[in-house]
Amino acid sequence: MKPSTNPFSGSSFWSFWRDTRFLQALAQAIFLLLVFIATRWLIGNLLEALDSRGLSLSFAFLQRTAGFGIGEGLTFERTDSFWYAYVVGVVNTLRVIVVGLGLATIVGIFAGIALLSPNWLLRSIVSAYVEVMRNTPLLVQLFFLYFGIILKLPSLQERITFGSFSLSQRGFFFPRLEPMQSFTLWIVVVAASLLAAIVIFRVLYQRRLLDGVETRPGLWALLPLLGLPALTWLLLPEAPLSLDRPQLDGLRMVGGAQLSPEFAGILLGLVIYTGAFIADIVRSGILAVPKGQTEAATALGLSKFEVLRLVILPQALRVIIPPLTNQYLNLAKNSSLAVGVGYPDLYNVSSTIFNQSGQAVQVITLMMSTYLLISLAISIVMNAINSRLKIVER
Amino acid sequence: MSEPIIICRDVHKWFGNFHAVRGIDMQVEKGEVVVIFGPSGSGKSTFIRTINRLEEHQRGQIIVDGIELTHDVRNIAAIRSEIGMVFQQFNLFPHLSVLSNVTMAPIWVRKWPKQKAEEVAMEILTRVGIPEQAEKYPGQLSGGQQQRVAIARALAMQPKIMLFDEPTSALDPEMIKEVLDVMTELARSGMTMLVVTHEMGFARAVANRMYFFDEGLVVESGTPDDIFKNPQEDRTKLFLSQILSH
Amino acid sequence: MSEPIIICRDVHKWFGNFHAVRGIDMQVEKGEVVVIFGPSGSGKSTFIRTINRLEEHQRGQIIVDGIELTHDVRNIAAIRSEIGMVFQQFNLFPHLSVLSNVTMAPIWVRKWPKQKAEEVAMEILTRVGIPEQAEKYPGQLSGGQQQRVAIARALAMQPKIMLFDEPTSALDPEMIKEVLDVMTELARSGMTMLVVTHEMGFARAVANRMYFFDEGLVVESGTPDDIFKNPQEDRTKLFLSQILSH
Amino acid sequence: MSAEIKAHPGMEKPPTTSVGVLGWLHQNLFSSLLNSVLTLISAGILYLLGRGLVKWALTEARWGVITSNIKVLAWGRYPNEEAWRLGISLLIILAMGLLTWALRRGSLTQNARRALLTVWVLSPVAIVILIHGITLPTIATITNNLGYYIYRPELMPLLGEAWRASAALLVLAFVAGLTCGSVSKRTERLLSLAPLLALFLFTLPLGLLANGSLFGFDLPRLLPQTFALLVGFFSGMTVGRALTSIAAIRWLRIGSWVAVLPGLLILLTTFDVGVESVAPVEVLQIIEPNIWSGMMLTILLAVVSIVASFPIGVLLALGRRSSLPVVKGFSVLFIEVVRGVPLITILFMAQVMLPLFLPLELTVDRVIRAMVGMTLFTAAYLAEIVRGGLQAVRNEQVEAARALGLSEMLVTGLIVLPQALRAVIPPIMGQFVSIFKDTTLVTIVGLLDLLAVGQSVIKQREFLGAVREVYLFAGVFYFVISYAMSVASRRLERQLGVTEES
Amino acid sequence: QPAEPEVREVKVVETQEVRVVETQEVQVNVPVELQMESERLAAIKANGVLRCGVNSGVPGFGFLNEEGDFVGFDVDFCRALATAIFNNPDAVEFRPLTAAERFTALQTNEIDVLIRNTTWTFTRDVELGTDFGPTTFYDGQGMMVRRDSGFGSLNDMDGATVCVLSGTTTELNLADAFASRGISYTPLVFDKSDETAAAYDQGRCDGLTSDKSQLAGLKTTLSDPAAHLILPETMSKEPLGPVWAHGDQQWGDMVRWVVNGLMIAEEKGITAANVAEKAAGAPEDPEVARLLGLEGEYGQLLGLDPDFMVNVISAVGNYGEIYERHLGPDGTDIPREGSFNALASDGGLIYPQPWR
Ligand SMILES: Nc1ncnc2c1ncn2[C@@H]1O[C@H](COP(=O)(O)OP(=O)(O)OP(=O)(O)O)[C@@H](O)[C@H]1O
Ligand SMILES: Nc1ncnc2c1ncn2[C@@H]1O[C@H](COP(=O)(O)OP(=O)(O)OP(=O)(O)O)[C@@H](O)[C@H]1O
Ligand SMILES: [Mg+2]
Ligand SMILES: [Mg+2]
Repeated sequence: MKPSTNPFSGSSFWSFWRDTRFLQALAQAIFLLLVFIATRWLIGNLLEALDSRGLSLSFAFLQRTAGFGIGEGLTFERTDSFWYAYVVGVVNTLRVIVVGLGLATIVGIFAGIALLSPNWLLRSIVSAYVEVMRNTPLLVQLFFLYFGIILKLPSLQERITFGSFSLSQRGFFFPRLEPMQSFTLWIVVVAASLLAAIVIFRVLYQRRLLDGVETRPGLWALLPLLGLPALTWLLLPEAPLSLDRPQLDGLRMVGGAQLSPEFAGILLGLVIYTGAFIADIVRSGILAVPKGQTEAATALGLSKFEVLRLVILPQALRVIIPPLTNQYLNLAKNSSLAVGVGYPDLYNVSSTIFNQSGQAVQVITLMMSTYLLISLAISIVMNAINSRLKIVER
Repeated sequence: MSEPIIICRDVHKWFGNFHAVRGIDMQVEKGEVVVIFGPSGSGKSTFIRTINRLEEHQRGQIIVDGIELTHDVRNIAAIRSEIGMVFQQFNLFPHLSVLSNVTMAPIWVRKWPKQKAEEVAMEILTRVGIPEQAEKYPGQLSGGQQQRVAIARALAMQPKIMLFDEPTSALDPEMIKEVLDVMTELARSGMTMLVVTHEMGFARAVANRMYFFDEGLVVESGTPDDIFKNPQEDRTKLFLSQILSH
Repeated sequence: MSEPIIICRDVHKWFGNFHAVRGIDMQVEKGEVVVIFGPSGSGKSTFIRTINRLEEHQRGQIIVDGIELTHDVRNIAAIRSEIGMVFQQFNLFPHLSVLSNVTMAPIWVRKWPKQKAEEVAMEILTRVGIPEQAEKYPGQLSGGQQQRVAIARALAMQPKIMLFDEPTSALDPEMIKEVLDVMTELARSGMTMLVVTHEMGFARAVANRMYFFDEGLVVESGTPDDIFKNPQEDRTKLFLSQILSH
Repeated sequence: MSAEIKAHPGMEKPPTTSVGVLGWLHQNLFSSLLNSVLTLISAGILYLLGRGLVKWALTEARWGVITSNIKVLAWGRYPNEEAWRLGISLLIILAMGLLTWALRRGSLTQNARRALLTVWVLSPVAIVILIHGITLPTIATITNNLGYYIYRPELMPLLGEAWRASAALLVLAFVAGLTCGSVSKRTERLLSLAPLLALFLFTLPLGLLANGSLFGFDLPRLLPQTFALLVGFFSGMTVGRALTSIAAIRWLRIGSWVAVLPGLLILLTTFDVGVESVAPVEVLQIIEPNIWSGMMLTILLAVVSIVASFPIGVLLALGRRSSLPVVKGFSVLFIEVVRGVPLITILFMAQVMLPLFLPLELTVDRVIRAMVGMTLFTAAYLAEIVRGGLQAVRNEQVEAARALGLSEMLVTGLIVLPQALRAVIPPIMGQFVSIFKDTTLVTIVGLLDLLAVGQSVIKQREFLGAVREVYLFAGVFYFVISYAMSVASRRLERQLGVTEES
Repeated sequence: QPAEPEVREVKVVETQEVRVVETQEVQVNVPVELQMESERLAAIKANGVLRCGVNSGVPGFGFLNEEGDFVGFDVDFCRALATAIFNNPDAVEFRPLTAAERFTALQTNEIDVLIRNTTWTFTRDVELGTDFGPTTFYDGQGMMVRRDSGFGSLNDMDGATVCVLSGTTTELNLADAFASRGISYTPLVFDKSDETAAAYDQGRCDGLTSDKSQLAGLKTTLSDPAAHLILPETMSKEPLGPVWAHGDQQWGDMVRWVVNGLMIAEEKGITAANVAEKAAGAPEDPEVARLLGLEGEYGQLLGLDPDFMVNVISAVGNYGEIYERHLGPDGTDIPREGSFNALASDGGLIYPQPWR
């Protein structure tokens, strides 16, 4: 028996252009070529453009004197370099991101739980909050918050005060604890009493376990923990900590600590906005926990709060983390809107540096890489948490 | 006759306008095993869940171990910690190991030190036949093993009463037996038990009394002998013939 | 003996380091029905899938209707449009109606005008017994109906060869027959068929030859009579006794 | 639950505490002590906030800033007398939405589907033309320009434009050759030469005029054009002959004419030679993108980036799953980088860095640049969403399609994509909502969207400092549209959930 | 003063003439100047509009009025250029630009000329690839404060918060000014002047710094203009004028001479009202005759109509009229008398190069 056509015809090397492997390689080669041509064209244009106005691609300009001032963050002089200005911007951005992540999470968890509350009124108010925040642009919210609310607060002279706390359109001022000379001694005493308290607690606790008598370990441990530091405080000639109260000095408040309107604006804006998204995530995370879990836990006699803490939240967390990671990334990226309210963050400072130096390519590259790094860091941390929390399956 | 440990008088429950439990009277003595059965939707689960207030009854009275179930949170808490409950779907906590599942309630509700709770837990796990699974997670166990962990979890609170809501109906046939064995052993040891089940072999063997529910009412009740050999009501006969024909 | 329409010579296939198909020789004549059977994991599916290059064979030669399967795209396309395939899991396109499922390939591959394709499709749907389901979606059909649509979909391309990979093993018993009937009718009409199946009744009735696979090799082959009445190899005997005992 | 079905005789009415107003109050507001406290606190907050807001809105707020500037807010610097064009565009968008919505419900016939698709493809073009305006070359412009291009390229206003003539001739001749080579009938062959012929008939007089006399042609000058003509025609003919057997040749022919003609027009007529009388006719007054502002810009930015990002996103998603490592690597890099940086940095880059990467003589309008930035940004996010959908399509579907003989392209287009996209409609809608909100960021890079216009109307004497009014108004605008989109998406999701499985 | 080297003009004249001769040979309806003039001018003519980068937020200089039209001192120079080219003051496409964008816009060809309060500085001229035209307004950076703050001079402002626009020379001068006085301040930086002014108006800052001319304009947009004052100190020199991209000398020449022409017109008393009349007659002053295209081929040399200055002046008026219209008492009210912006003959710095 012989096949009617030679089975080898059509398969020999000369029809290589119909060979799947060749076609794949060809497609890639063409793609690479196109990318290469496009890149070359773009780079060529860039070089020409830079050349025509005498710019270079070097990052050396970062060493030059900045010449401008930065209102907030690390101390910055006009004689410092562009590079240091950039660092100040990065630190300011990180400040917003870190504090914002924490607060947004807290707001989100509470609001998320409230969304599931049996209380109709609370639920409605919170869901209105969530819907409004989710469906209006962050920038509009920021402008409203900053120009419409914060800047409409009374002026510094007419600030609202509660004791040493005060609130005005120049910011929120509050006292700060200032360590004095005797602070070192006192802190040693505190550490020692903490140690003592731990030892007492463990000893008494063991006794309770072994002998079955109620020894009240907590109570006995509290005594040295609070008593010793208090005693030394009183005995020391000078209080180890003094309260540094903010005071009006001419145009500004000196002493104490303060929250600038810009920082407060971007922070609050991000927290309220991201909090709404997190609330929704928390809500669906909790809903994803089967009802039987609550019932089983309730039937065991756990209180509502314990059910939530021991059974619902740990399980909901596993559902929540991936979308939460996204929201964290969004918050980090949205922190760049700080420029809208004049907070000198990474984007704001970069934009100034660009304007003063004219070095568009370098500044943008630097800025984008920094944001990429921040995003990457958040992803890595969250992925690590996520893989540690995986539920063990069969 | 000793003191009844559960007293239900004219218990009613509505879901919206739907009248799911329509006036149940029941008294359970200490050490008694009561089996409840009846067609789907007849209010068995709803009734048994009112006893530890997973559902709130809206009329009538429920008194458990001398404490009446009212809106008083303290009473509710007290009653719940006296009653263990086992569900059809096991409802183990998937994020906790078997041991933690069992020790959770003693530690948080009874405030036992962890060590004691674990010792007791291991004892109970041995009793239900799975001490070697203590460190595993629920997801790694078979259905029968999971239900036994669920029983152990309820027992760890040293309850006076155990409620079972169709504990075997989500299980494959081979596993049903291992769970029923544990329950039989428990009944023999003198535990007061309220069991919703259609395992008539189990009912015949250990039940003191049986209640047949339909449309939220007790249609008929009596000893297993009465019920199996001499049912009074047509509905009972029909239902029994259906489930025994399998 | 007529011209072989499928020639396989020493076909090998590895998955990574695992040698799944270990040298199969097979020739199928036009109009023949070949049944392949064997234990799970013996490489039946893998082998049959190499024939229309859903898997790429790594050694040996496969020649279908005079065209050798190589990396040449034109050959692959040509061969695929000559071969229809039916899968265990039906694999209908859930987003398309039954009719569109059937007409898709004729329209896009054969470039038939839509009208012609639909006429042919309706004919074939009538042939497999479900013309009235044409406008429904696969999700609305029973398993047996779905599998018949899958057969119709393959037939619509008017293939010279049909491959079946356990077409009935995902079906409930009452549906198996309706699919086997369609297949039997197809075999009778002279279609060349390669069928992986454990339906020995079907094999006995329509197969011209049977191949017993184990561990990637053909252990034994012959007419159904040879295989059923007089198997040579112990493994064949053992396997047949197992599946026939059901 | 179906209480009616299950209701049995002798059922009693529930106690009043569980139904009716009282029951509702009890269950929803005062079911426990904690709940009652929460209710009171919420009510208190609501009262304080609500009272403040209502009082402010009714007595203090100067809503005049909105009412008297409503046109400015709506279309900003777009000429008032041309605003009707925006109205019509809006109507087109609405009609399109309604049409789609209405047709979605019934199962579509093939024709309806095709009509819908056509509408979807054509309407953006129509809208762009409507809003941007259009000039059309008249016969006079064409002949005038072609004449100069062909016969006196050195007269072109910008040096270096002369190649246009040769390039245009080459392409035109190629297509004509292709047609000529691949049709069988003699008349058709002749017909395919008509465009070339027409070109000469139209331009010859001008060529003569330009060169003074009939015989005054400067041959060396014409050489490149002649060369282009011959090379184009004969290579086209060869290719056409070779492809005659291919089934798709008819479409190839039609397609190439359709593709080439407008291209040639652009190539040859964008620069007029400065003679008034033959300048292109402005059919609809051209309104440059940098004039586009207000709500109109907001909506345009959103619509353009949504429409344009979709195909790019799908391609990127396919690229990311491609078996070709180069394509895959490129897609992954693009997607991850874009998703890792804030939109504002991308817009910033589009505004200040992109121009550096383009040739000096090519300037792209700021608004267009912002659109490009937003499109690329959205595309990366869409790509990830679509990838999720692609993963949800089981591999068996692909195998079944391959076994039918469908080519890889058809497998993707007919089987994989439809299933994948259907699965991800809800997240895609979510992305659209978020891109709509994100259009506000163009304010920061200096474009005049609704928010920016809002900021500038606060500078008017009589409305100085009416900050809250303007931002509230903007907020309500964004909210209404976003919320409508979310509601629509939720409904769509439910509908799909119902129809998909059975 | 940047005087133009004579030599270059001569050279230009020569080449232009040669080309003119050649074009006349060609008997087609291509305008004569087409081949001779600057590439940019040709492109502008082809486009039919002049693309002019302006400010959209500084009253008096560049501002969007209620009708959505651009008005202001800078804007009128754009119109003047458009009139010179097209004899149509409306043939301008205004591109409102932020401070950050303006040089990029110029460098990337997005605009033909930038007339937007741009200070002529060394780096901008030398490093950014831009060229500066004659100064149209001599400005200096100032500081606006609230009257009730009691500040009489910069020296009182230790510890103040100052609102400033991002990426401007202003931002740098501010730092210099406070540093040189040895006092501290906190900058609050915004990207857009709208936001900067809004923040100051709402009291977020003690001072708002910008060029004094802008401050005068911004002051009128504050809620209570009378409650603010501009401190006497000038922190910097800010010569403002048109800017164009480096590389097209002819185009630069055109811009420069249109501006100069407007100044000369003021010197010579030619106004929008009387220009037509003067052009019709035979002015005694030869410079006026040259300016109005009655003598010489000045327009053609620039690639423009011979009487282009007549069109320009009748459309926008002379330098003084433009100033009066936008910055005079009816406008933002920046006194001209005694300032640098007076004509040289009045003791100011407006001193146009001769038209010959
Ligand atoms: N949460 C609820 N809301 C509304 N109706 C409910 C609810 N729970 C139960 N029902 C209804 O009450 C009736 C009794 O339900 P129940 O679960 O007690 O029946 P059952 O006898 O346990 O049935 P099964 O054997 O199916 O478990 C049913 O009709 C059920 O639909
Ligand atoms: N894609 C794959 N990657 C790796 N191994 C595979 C793959 N497909 C199949 N195999 C392995 O190859 C062997 C043969 O598989 P095949 O599916 O051909 O068996 P079969 O005879 O069809 O079995 P069954 O009756 O279960 O369908 C099996 O061991 C299987 O695990
Ligand atoms: Mg039940
Ligand atoms: Mg198989």
